[in-house]
Formats: sequence, structure tokens, C-alpha cells
Amino acid sequence: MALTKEQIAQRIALEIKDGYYINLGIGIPTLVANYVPDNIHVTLHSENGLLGMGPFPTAENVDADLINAGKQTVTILPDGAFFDSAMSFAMIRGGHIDLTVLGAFEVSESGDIASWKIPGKMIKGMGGAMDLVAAADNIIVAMQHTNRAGESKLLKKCTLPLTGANCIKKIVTDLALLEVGEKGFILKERAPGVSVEEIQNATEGTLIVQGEIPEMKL
Amino acid sequence: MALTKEQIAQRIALEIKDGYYINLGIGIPTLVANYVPDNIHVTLHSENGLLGMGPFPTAENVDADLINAGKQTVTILPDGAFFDSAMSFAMIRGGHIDLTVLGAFEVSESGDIASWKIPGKMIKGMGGAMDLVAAADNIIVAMQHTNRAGESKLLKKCTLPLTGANCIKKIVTDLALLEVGEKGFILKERAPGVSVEEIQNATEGTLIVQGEIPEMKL
Amino acid sequence: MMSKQVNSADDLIHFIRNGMTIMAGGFGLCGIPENMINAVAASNVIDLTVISNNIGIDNFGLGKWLSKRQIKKILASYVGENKEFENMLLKGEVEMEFVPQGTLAERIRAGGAGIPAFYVATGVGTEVAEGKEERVFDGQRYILEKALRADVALVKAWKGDEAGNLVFKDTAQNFNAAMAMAGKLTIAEVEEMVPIGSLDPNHIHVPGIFVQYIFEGSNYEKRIERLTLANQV
Amino acid sequence: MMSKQVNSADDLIHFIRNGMTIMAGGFGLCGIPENMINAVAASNVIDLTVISNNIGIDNFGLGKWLSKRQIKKILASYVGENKEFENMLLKGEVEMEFVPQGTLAERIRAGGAGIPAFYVATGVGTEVAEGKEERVFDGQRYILEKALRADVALVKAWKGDEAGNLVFKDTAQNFNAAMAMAGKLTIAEVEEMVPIGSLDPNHIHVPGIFVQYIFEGSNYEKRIERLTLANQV
Repeated sequence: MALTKEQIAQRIALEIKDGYYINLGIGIPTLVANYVPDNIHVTLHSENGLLGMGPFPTAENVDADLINAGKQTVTILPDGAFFDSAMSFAMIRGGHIDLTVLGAFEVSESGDIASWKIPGKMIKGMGGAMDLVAAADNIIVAMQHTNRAGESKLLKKCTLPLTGANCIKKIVTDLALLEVGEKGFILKERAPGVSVEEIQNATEGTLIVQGEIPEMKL
Repeated sequence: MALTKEQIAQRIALEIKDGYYINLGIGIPTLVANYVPDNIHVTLHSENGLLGMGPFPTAENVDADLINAGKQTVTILPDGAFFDSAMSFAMIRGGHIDLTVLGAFEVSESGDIASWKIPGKMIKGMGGAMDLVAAADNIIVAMQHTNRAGESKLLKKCTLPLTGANCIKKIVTDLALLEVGEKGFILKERAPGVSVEEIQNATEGTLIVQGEIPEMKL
Repeated sequence: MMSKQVNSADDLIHFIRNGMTIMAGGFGLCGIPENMINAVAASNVIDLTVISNNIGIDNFGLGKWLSKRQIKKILASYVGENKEFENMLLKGEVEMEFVPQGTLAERIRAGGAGIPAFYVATGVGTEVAEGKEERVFDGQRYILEKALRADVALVKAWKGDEAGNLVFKDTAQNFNAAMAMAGKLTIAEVEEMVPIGSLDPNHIHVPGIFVQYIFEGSNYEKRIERLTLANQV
Repeated sequence: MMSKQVNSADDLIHFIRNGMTIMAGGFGLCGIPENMINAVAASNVIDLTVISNNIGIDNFGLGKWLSKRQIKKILASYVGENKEFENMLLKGEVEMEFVPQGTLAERIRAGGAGIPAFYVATGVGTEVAEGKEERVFDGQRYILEKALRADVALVKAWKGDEAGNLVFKDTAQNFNAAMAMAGKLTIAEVEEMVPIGSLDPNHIHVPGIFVQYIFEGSNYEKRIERLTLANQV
């Protein structure tokens, strides 16, 4: 069975270590925060100038001056801090964020990512995504394995304009957990009940299958 | 009569306009603050991270955490602010300081300044002097016209290692106020009772004397 | 002392002239200089180059300048909330330069800090790198990015004093701090003017040296783009 | 939450090893990390490369490391208050790179901010420019300066919490803020540890993300280099 969005988030949450500073993109990545175990303390970074992002506010606590990078109203935890945009991206570019999780339209077998622009269709801009993918050593892409038309999003080469080149090292989809190696996507884990063949069929880029591929433990 | 150090400072103070942000170097430049007219408000910048530097403290108000760039204990005025060194030099390099006054060993007729190093003798370092001279549009050098050996400090070419090249535009010495023009030092004002000839004799670099040279009004 | 305070945006609107490059602080609609934005929208100024992380929403914030066709060119990182803009861009009615958000913030800070250019890894291998020098330091690829300055920077703070010292609240700081540094002329509007000496000098976000004029704004709407509550999720 | 707090410098001294590059905050003797400086001076660590605006005075502050011959190389802007250093330099017992103060601060910030190199006008036409690329932007000459990082950055703040958030007092901030960003490992010592939540999140100078360990220092001497009083002048 392919993973739900929540399960993708749940699997990614297992990659988190105690004390991590994490930047979570919009969509599935945001859900990851819900699956961090209680005994693990993470600090969420929001690139508009916030460390220690807390839960969404109650109606009484809403403040227009306190939003996240997705422009949602949020709160700050007692150990948090506010700062300006230049400082916020100093944290990102300087490699101070331990883990970045973001979505993508496409990922290539050489670690390129396309996530910001569909020529002729979507011209919203890259926001902070290019900064995030260029800077982090530890990036996980969270996405569906195929698009709505059933086409693979794990490609030999991205067809859309890139957000970053040679930067993605790990991908969690509804079908699998994969790492980007020298020669292609290395299949590390299968979604429960999903066969290697199914994953192979849904992967346009080179898929490297070495030995037995275990099922994910969620 | 050659100017005293206090009179050099007094003459420089006449160049100050209301609202100026000013950085004053160690020595004669520091004295300039004493001659700012009451109806003119200036804000003193100290490059170790202070705007709105106030007078020296009383014994009861001394605080080891509050010093100026000369490492003297100081105070802060009610409209002042503290900030870090990177921000402090952003102010300097970014051209936000309206006037910089500093001393020099030598100034050349092309506006070079040597003020930080005497090879084999003095190796203390340039501190913030190179940043200040490279950044400011409005720099006044305050110094004696000749050194202790009676040699001119206004030269065709500096003999000592430079602090900055082609950056000095105005000089006030004990003998004269001069500007640095395309072809040399332009004599603008004489110290009271000092003749053009005396100034000429004390100036090794090209001295340009156009028309009557007025005496300074202090 | 010399006060930088004026009464309202009306006293300053004459500084904004046709063809100028204007920076406007804010992230989305958070921390935008509403009073100056409205004053410009009410003026006949045109051909502006606007540097801002976003471009407002349809008919609010900088979206008003778009509706009135006051903007010639935009430098921003994300314009997703503005449909009018997308139409104008497709019709060629406005020029657009997308700048990665961190590069935008850093180019602005550099402009204020006297750094003409710097290298970043952001955008290497993407269309952002096109036409830019690429260079390797310690085995990693970087591109050269140039500083940005503005003829006028419009920023919004929470509190300010007559000396131009500014304090921000929460995430409303965002681009306002760096833009204050990068304006050849910087105009700050604040929710509350406070007496000199009431701001802690250790906690001033923007020292007054960067601010030429300041006023207490009025009628802040502070619209929320995505109201999200705990019990909804 | 995970606490970054330890008891004292003794718990951290093992991070400082022979041959490392160490940044130490402070301007003159103002805001220097006295506890960690003393701990290193009491250790047998040698061959350090030290990045600091100044190098202490004879036998106080970083001057202690000099006396014990623990320093191989220094990057600083001004060492005027240290006679022992001048002698060592003349004898070739220590290497020295003088860096203009603003360039030093910016190179450190760049190191922390993921900027490998940037251009500045400071030092153009002087010996500081020797061996560096020179380049013209908009008709003005600039030189290329490279980022600095440290294996360990030692910083001193006024207050801090277990999350590593730091607040400075007055001009004791100086180089400490940028150095906190540039340490691969950053150790902060503070005069007072305060409970989580007692620092205003709008007024934290160094967010905890930059700090790996923190402790409350003891026996701060806070020596004054040039006591200058109003009635003396």
C-alpha cells in the first residue's frame, strides 16, 4: 500500500535527532512536525525570521505580526527568537540548519531538484527554496512518486527549471525511501506492501536495487 | 602663530553641520567634540559598536562594558544605540557616517594617507582606520604640518605604508587648511599670523596657492 | 536635538518620484509600510522599480501599485498571492526579476553595508545563475551576486523615536531591517512614536543613523493572509 | 528540552586541541570570554591560530596565551597594547596577519552566513590588498576578501539560557555576535544564566542555533584598560 501523506511525514520524522534545528517546507513537510517523538526536542526554523515556531494560535492569541513562511498565523515557543531576513538566511546558507524537508515537482538521479516554476503555467517565484537546497547538507524531499498523470517524478534529468543542482541526497515518496548515489537512485526502503517492481515501474531515472530491500517501519 | 591642538580641533568643528553622524579618531580628532556649537546636534559613532557616545563617566557611573574605540570608559546619550562590530562597520563602509576625522603620519598630494605602521618601529595594526578612510566621502585629517624632526608631513608621495589611497580631500594642520586637488594640496586658509611662505616651506608636496589666502576664523 | 519626525506620509510623498527604485519592507502582508504604500498608491507616481520580497495581494499592499500600473519592474522572491500580477507579467506589462529570498535579503544588506558584491551557492546550476560569474571556493561552486540599493526605502517598525531608532515586533521585522540600511533615503513608519530615551539602547534593531524621516502611521489594517487556528488543524 | 548548559569551562576545555583555529570575542578587554581564555591558558594546548580583534595585554586576556607560547598565528586588527607580542613578532616567534577591523568583522560574519567571499574598498592600494584580486564595480576599486571560520569560537555574553540564546550588554557585544555565527563549535560563557522564557524573543542578539555549549562564568575581572573619568578631562 502506498503511504499516505501523513505516513510520508511519519517516516521522515524518524530521521530526526534530538536537538535538531529544522526547516519544514509547505505541504507534506509541514506534517512532519506532528510525528516528532515526545522524547526528542527539535527547534523549527521559519525563514521569515523565527526560530522555535510553536503551534497555531487560538483565536484569542492570533497576531498579524507573527506568521510563518507559509504566511499562516503561528506562535513562538519560550526558547524561540525573532530576527531579520538577512540573519535568517545566514542561518540557512551558513549550514546551521540540521535538516531541511521540502516538496518537489521532480528530482533527478544526479540530485537536481525542480520545485518552483512550470513555464507558461506557474510563475510564483522560488521564495526561499533555492537558498534552502543550496545550503543544507541534510535535505529530504517529500513528494509523491508520480504526478497526477501517473508520470514518474524521479527522473534521469529534470524537465522543469531547477531549484538546485546536485543537492538532494534523500527522498521519501509514497512508495519508497531512496538515496541519491553516484549512479542513480538507491532504493533503501519500500512502503509496506509495495514491491520493488512497482517502485521500478514508477521510477524513470536509474534505480539501483542492492540486495533485499526492507519494508519501512513506521 | 601656529594653531594649538585645541585650535585645530576648533577649526574642524566649523565643518560640522546639524544632524551629522561623526567618527572621531584618537588624539586631536577626539578634541573636536568639545567645539561643536550648542545649536548643532551631532551623533558620535564609535566603531566598537556605539552611536550617541556621551561624555566620560563619573566615578560612580564607570562600566567596564561601556568603552569607546580608544578603549576609554564612556557613556551613552539617551538617543544612542549599541550594536555589533559587523553592523558598526556596515555603517562606515556603507557611507552612513557624514564625517570622519582622523590623524596621520603623512598625507600625499594625491590624497594617500599613511597612519598605521612604521616598519621596524611600530607594528600595532590598523584597527578601523583603513575601513574609515576607504569608506567616507567626507574625511578630514587633523595633524601637525611637520613631524618632530621638522620634516613635512604633506608629501609628494607617502614614504610609510598606506592606510588608504586617493581618499583624503581635506587636511587641517597647525599651519593651514588645505584641500587635495587634482594637482596637489590647495591652500585654502592660513593659521592666524602664519604666512604663505611659511606654509610653503613646511610642505614638501606640491602646494597650490590661488589668489589671496584668507586667515582662518576661529 | 534634530528631530526626524514628520506628521504623516503626506509630508514625505514628494520624495517618491517617477522612475525611482523603491524598497518596501514586509513578508507577505506582515510588516508592510501601509501608510506609505497607500500614499504612493494615491499619487500619480509611475515607472517605479520595486524591490520587495512579495508584491502584496490583489488590491492590498503593493498590489495597489500594480492595479494602478505604477510599477515598471519588480525584484521579488515570491509573488504567488497576486493574480493580477501574473496576468500583467504574461501580457508583458511589467518586468520581473525573481531573486531567491536569502539572496535578496543579503543583496539588500550588502547595499547598506558598502559591499558591492559577494558570492553565494544559492542558484548555482539554475536560471538564477545565468549571466552571472561562477567561481569555485574550496571545491564548491558559487555565483557572484551584486548589492542592491534604493533611492527610497519604505520600512515599517513597531516603535520608533525622533532620532530614527527602530524596534520591530515578532516576524514583522523581516526585510525591514536590511532595507532601512540600503535606502539612500529611508522613511520609517511606526505604530507608536516613543520619547527619546525610552528605547533600550541594547535592543534597538535599526539605529537611527539609517533613518532620515519617521512618522507615526495611522489606521493600520494589518491584514492576515492565512488565518490558521489551533482548533482548525 | 535538550539543554546546552554545562557547569564550567573545565567541561569544555577538551574541545580545544593543538593546531586549531580559535576565535575569541571582545574589543580590547571589553567582552572577552575570560573563563575560557583562562582555561586554555591553564591547558597545554599549543599551535593555535587565533582570530580576535586584539590580543589582550601583557599577561591578561589572550596575552596569557602569548606568554605561554600557545599561539602560532594571529589574525587581528590591532595589537598595540601588548608589548610581549611586539617582541615575539620581531623575533619571528609568532605569525601575524593584520586585518582591517571592519573587514575582520565582515569576514567572520560571512563565515557564519555561508558567504565564501565578498568585495570591499577597505585596503585598496595598501599592503592589505597584496595578493588579493582587485576589481572595479561602478567605477570604484574593491578587493576580494574571504570568509573566516573557526574550529571553536569562544564568546562572552551578559545573559543566556539553556537553548543558547544570548543577550549582550553595551559595547561588550562587539565581535562576539559575529563569532558566535562563525564557529564550527561555539562555546558561550555568560555572566548570568536565566531560565528559558525570560529573554524577550524580540531582543535576543544571538539565537541559540549558533551556540553548542553555554555556561555561567565565574570570577569575572572585567579589567578596564583606560579608565577615563569626567572630572579628569
